[in-house]
Amino acid sequence: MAGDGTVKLIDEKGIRLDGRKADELRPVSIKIGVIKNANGSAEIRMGKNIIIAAVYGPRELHPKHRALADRALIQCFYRMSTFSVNDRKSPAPSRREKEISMVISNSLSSVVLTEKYPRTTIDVYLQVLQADGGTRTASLTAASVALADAGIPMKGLIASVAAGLINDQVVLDLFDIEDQKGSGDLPLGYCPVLDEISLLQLDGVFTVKQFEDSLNIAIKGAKDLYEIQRDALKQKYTDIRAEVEVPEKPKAEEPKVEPKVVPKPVLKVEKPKTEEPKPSEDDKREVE
Amino acid sequence: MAGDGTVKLIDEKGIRLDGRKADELRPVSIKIGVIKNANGSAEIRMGKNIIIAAVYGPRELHPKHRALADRALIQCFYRMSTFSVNDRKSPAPSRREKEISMVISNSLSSVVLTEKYPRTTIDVYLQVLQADGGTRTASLTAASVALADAGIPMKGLIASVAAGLINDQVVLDLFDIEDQKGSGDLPLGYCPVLDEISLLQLDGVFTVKQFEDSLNIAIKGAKDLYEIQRDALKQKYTDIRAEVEVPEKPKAEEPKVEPKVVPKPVLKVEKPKTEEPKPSEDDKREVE
Amino acid sequence: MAGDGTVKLIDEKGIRLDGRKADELRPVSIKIGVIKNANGSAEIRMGKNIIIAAVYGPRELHPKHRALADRALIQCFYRMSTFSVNDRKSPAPSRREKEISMVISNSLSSVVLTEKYPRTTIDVYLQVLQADGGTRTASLTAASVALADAGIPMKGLIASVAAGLINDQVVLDLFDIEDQKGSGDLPLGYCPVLDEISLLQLDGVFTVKQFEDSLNIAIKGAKDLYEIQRDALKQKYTDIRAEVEVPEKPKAEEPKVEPKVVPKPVLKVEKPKTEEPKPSEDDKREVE
Amino acid sequence: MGDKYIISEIEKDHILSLLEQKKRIDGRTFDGFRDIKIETNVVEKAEGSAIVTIGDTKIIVGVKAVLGTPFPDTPESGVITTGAELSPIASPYFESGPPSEAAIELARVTDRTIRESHCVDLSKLCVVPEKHVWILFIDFYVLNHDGNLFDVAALGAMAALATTKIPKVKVLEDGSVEKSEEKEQIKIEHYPVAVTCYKIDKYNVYDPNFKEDRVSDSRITIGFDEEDRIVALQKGYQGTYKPAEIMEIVRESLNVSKALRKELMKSLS
Amino acid sequence: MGDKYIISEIEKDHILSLLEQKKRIDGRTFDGFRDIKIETNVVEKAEGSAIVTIGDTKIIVGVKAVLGTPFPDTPESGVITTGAELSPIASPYFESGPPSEAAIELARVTDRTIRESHCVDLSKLCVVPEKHVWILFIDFYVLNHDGNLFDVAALGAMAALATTKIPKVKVLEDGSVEKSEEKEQIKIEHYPVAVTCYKIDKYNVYDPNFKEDRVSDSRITIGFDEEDRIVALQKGYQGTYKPAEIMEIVRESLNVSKALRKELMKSLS
Amino acid sequence: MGDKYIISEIEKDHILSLLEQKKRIDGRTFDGFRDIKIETNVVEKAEGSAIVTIGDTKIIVGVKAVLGTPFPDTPESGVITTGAELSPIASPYFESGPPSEAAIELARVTDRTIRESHCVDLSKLCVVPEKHVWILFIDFYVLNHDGNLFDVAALGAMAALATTKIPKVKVLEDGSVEKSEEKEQIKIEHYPVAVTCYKIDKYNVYDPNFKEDRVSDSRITIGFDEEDRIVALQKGYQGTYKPAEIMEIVRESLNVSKALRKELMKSLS
Repeated sequence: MAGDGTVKLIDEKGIRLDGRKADELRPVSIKIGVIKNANGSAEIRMGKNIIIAAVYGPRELHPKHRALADRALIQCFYRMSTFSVNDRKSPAPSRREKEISMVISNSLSSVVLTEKYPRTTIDVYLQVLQADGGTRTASLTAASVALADAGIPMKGLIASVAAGLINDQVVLDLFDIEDQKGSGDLPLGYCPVLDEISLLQLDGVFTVKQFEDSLNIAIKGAKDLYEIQRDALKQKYTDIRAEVEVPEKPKAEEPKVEPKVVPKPVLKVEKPKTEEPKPSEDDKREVE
Repeated sequence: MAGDGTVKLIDEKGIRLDGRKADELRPVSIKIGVIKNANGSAEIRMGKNIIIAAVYGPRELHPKHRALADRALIQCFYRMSTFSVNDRKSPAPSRREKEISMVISNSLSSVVLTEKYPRTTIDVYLQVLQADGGTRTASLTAASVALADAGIPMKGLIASVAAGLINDQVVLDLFDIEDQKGSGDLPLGYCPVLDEISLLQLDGVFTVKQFEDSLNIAIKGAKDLYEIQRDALKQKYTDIRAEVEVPEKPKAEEPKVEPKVVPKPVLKVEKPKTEEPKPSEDDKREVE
Repeated sequence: MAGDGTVKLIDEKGIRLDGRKADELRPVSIKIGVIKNANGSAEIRMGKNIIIAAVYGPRELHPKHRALADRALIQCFYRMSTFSVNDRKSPAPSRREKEISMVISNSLSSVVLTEKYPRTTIDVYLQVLQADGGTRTASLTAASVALADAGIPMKGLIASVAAGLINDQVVLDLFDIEDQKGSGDLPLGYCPVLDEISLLQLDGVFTVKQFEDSLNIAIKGAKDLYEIQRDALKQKYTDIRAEVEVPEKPKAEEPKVEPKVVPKPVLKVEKPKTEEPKPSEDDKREVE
Repeated sequence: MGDKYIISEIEKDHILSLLEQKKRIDGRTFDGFRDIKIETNVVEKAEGSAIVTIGDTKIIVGVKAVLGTPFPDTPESGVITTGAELSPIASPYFESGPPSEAAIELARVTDRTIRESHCVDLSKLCVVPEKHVWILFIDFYVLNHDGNLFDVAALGAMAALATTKIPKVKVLEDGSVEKSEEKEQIKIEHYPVAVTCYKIDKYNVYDPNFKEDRVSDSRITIGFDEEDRIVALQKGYQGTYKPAEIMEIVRESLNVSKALRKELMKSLS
Repeated sequence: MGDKYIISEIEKDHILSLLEQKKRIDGRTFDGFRDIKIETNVVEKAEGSAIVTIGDTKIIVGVKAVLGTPFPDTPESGVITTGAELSPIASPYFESGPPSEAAIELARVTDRTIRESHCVDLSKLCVVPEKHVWILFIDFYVLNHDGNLFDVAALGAMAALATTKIPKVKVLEDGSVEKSEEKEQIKIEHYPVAVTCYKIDKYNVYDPNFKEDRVSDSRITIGFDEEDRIVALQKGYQGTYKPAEIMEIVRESLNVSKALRKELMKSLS
Repeated sequence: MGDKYIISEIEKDHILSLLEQKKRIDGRTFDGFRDIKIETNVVEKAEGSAIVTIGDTKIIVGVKAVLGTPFPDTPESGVITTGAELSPIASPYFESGPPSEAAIELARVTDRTIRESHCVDLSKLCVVPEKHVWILFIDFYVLNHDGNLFDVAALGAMAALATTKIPKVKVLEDGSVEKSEEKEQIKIEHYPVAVTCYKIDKYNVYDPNFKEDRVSDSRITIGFDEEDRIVALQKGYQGTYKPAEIMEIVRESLNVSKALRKELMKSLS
């Protein structure tokens, strides 16, 4: 991140290269249920970012000795597709991908009621199809929605977005060029329901004042994003409602697509799809 | 595989660069019992190919969770020696080696009576000492003989050879240069006793007619090869006979070399050397 | 190792580039207890070599199937820091590091009373902070002291040093330049108490006579080194004595630093710190 | 798969008893395909890209074009290299880690269909012989696995390739090359598609869903070009075929290939 | 850590009940540090090196300077690359093998503190643009882990960097470069330090020992430069913070950073 | 091995009680070798190759010669690099996977015998200093393991090297090199062989079969050249030696080396 003054990233009127104001999010859309096999999934598009989140679990953990006696383990796997960036990314997982996987996993662990599923794992796969700055925050935002889609009980959704500095000015939600040419980046993961910060990183050079302003603008942005997350989950609820109006016997072979009634999108969905955290012998043999 | 017309791979009389006719196999020799420690083994020389096949098993599988409840797993490991080709091969296993290992394993699995040895593994190691085109088919041919040598009951031997196109003509058993300069390659694994095809791959460009002709010529070639396989196994039987004439108590310390009477080389050899598919505790400790 | 005659490694008076005589060790210092978390540890400085040895164990071995039914396994991990040599060393373990780990492990296994701790592992970590020729021997010397510091019962300490040839003359304890420019290197691991050789390697070109002389000078050097090892362990004993004079209740939270009374530095220390080779359930859960 | 997943005998019996009545579990004919959807140019940052869905199977393919040096023995040819990831995102049966045997087979069979069809003239990817050629990395990610991966992968690879645009290149005086902003569509010489026939007991079906795929005894994937030539073939799983069966499948699959190519061409027009 | 090691509830309760009484297990104040010792030039063969101990935590850092080619997109900049090893030498809880998640985080957070502070002007590491630049490999090895690795690692990295001497380089006529025997200290433009605040239940403490580290719910590491600017920040573990708490920690950590920098500068003078 | 394979006490006792009577399980004297067979030029596509069998132990060695760049610090020397694979083809006790400790030791000890004997003058492998040198890859594969791998490997390496023919090379005007069809035997300056003495309890035997190898307490491998000089030595396993024992073994092994070299030279004539 170089504070390269030669590029004018924001004009006198406070308008950025892509036409946004300083505290404006990029266009965001969130679609639920995009991966049929997963227990829950979401696709987020934010600027040119395209990211898929899929949740599998709670399910048995292999090798077993890694299981936690009193709660579920949340494992995240953030991966960039080779073609998601300008220069082809090597398919081998990078140290960056491992670090991001860890901070996302930590953040989600703070809101999931993991103690409900001792000795299991909840696996969250994040595949970046196109990267445009802020993939870690968009991934966390999508992951949180995918967990809700999977019916995993949570204390609240996490909305995640970065603030940053361009030409020494605090702005929300940096896109690719701003990320590269700007002088600071502050990714935030925030749970509006709880008013708690669960992901926070920074690189660049910030005065304490700039940091405080950035933090505030990021929190505001996260709150805006949260509304979009809720809408996505509500939309699904509406869709299911519409479907349920026409009564129809669920197909026996496809237990997965049986309508999941999500009365309120976020908090403590009563029963997750996988009711029995300890899979039966049959399941186990299938998984091997 | 490039259809390079500048090299004349076959002349007007239908004679190929190495003097063979279109439907002729390269000189083949198969020798049995070349790896003393193995339960069964064979060396095949076919043109300049030199390949060793060694069979270990049925034996306990590690890790155990990979074992199959109702039958033996057949694991093949096809590997090229670094010096087997003109340009030194890297010693790390390539994707090509992994794919070939898989298709050979699939082919052998179709004839071995795997259900006789539940929860065990039968390991087939294939080491290419020199490569001259058609190593996968020669490997499969040798593997099949090595399994018979190990006394593993099979529904029938698999004979394997490729057909291909050179200068748009269908020929049998391509050697190195034909493989590189020809315009198509169709490796076949075929069980003459059952009249069943268990390995089939193709690359190049074939009309449907050329494909059918190639398939037929390859089947005919496989039948010829099968006779050579039988002879190799018969020869061994004869050798053992000769040896058995002079009665001699088998050495107690060397249970492995006790004469294996193979009354008819192929079908359902009554008792494999390792009679007890579930190894005893002692065996297990030795293997660790 | 090239016998490069152009560099004068030793002068007419038998004085070497660093001022030593042929049969003289480099300045050596050994410090005990340098790694607080380890059960035993030592730092050796020998010439410009700086090496740390740390011992953990006897402790449970993972995966369990590698454990030995009748004795402890001794696992050594010799590693060079990336910055320990003139050209940066890659952080990935080299074949050389693996071989050295093995010969050190073999040597230590010959003196440790491994049968006292069946089914456990004693792990010896050797980190080369700076390399100056003879790191394997210095590592073994330090490892041996670290084992004594850990209270592991041994038949005797191993002292390890190399002899070698420079300008066709037999000398003791080659340093970096002598190692590179000399014409032979003979690393020795020797147990003075038992008069037994437990490590011996050689590269270079030696007549049988030169070999015998080198062996003898190395044994003599090892005996000198042994005195330094003993002094280091005695010093520790003295230090502890001094400390114990002022009686003081050991802190309950810090069982590790409870004074280890080492009455005679080497032979068969009665009780190792970790008295119970089979860790309790609690320990096990902590290790996971 | 066969080996890897144990399916209840009951389910297998159910599928088979339907097949005996000429029915499939979702009501299709034996050679009936599920809905096919091909979207191209889905990832701007890739030089070419496509998402193909057949039923609930979904694969994304991206093409990255990178300037590199040619292989010493083909100094005037560009390079195509194909990789597949069967990420656990796509199925509860996939595991994390380095490419599995199944992923390697999927990548290599698709690679052969592309390569052997000569759909891209590699000599046209050469910029400066021996020095600079285009390397096309075709990478695909299975996003949801509901059977029939080979056909979907090949459609995706062709759709991505056929929409690939690479920068024009200027060769400077000192022999180095400079990419321009302007991009140019690569020329496609042939339009191969792959068709896989799955054998369950003695029945041959096409485009299986995951359950049908899983109970299959064997499969044959055939790559056909638009001149009805066979450019690749792979028998998979452990089952076997009579020679006559093979020829029957070749002819049947050739018919299917025409329908698949129609979908491909529609998406490209 | 949180996850990885199970600590007896009794021990955690003990630590907490002391904290409620404003006490720590070893008697320090909440922001009190253990003894700090910084030794530099400990490894002659490294271009720069340091051993830093805080209490019983000990880390060695070495800098190797290697001539290499720059990244194509920054042809006039040298390169800094940071690696950490949490070798099992340092703790019974570390395992052998490739770098763990924890090692990667430690290396990357320290790397960001160094890099973002611009403490080394990368353009000064350029010898011949596009051809030859200095690559500084900063590698650290944790030798004994008794808590608070991030602060120790950053001190070590800065102490090693600030004492790094690299050979003078002559550019020959043919464009190749030749290292001279003479060495030159690299210039340090800024002196960042990292301060980590650990949260145990609702208490914030600094410089935890291993047990305190292990029972922490979360931590925040902040890199500050000598102009009191924030150059890096990392929240770790699974716990969370209220926005106001963050600001409080920033201000408190800023104070702590000044004390740490004093120790650093003392070691360099 | 010692560690890795548990042999029944009964078998060990049996071997030992025979040794006490000066007998071995297969009737040989303590320094008696099994039949030795050395075949060279077994793989045409290798520049050099050999299969060596001693009793039922069989190793194939191939030499590939590749043009490459020299190490920067030895710009006028070619390179020899040695690799060994203990593939599970050779023994039920070998496992698949990356080279084991045992394979690494076998390769490195054989490498030292070759390298330190200066049997190939590396300067003669230099084509253009700093630019082009021959790299000789000596790779060996154990095909059947019935004891005494080190002696067999060294014989194989020497037999393969001594029959290695590398292409003549023309240096073109632009400094690049061109291989000709014509090949030339490399010159061998010395003929080292390796002799391993195995100690079972207090008895020293040579050329053990697998069972004797497995019950050995220790072994010493010594490389001797034709001028009776020691060029490599490796003590293996966990057993120990008195200094006087070592010297006795050196002298005994030296005698054995002459017999082995006779076999080697016979195969090369």
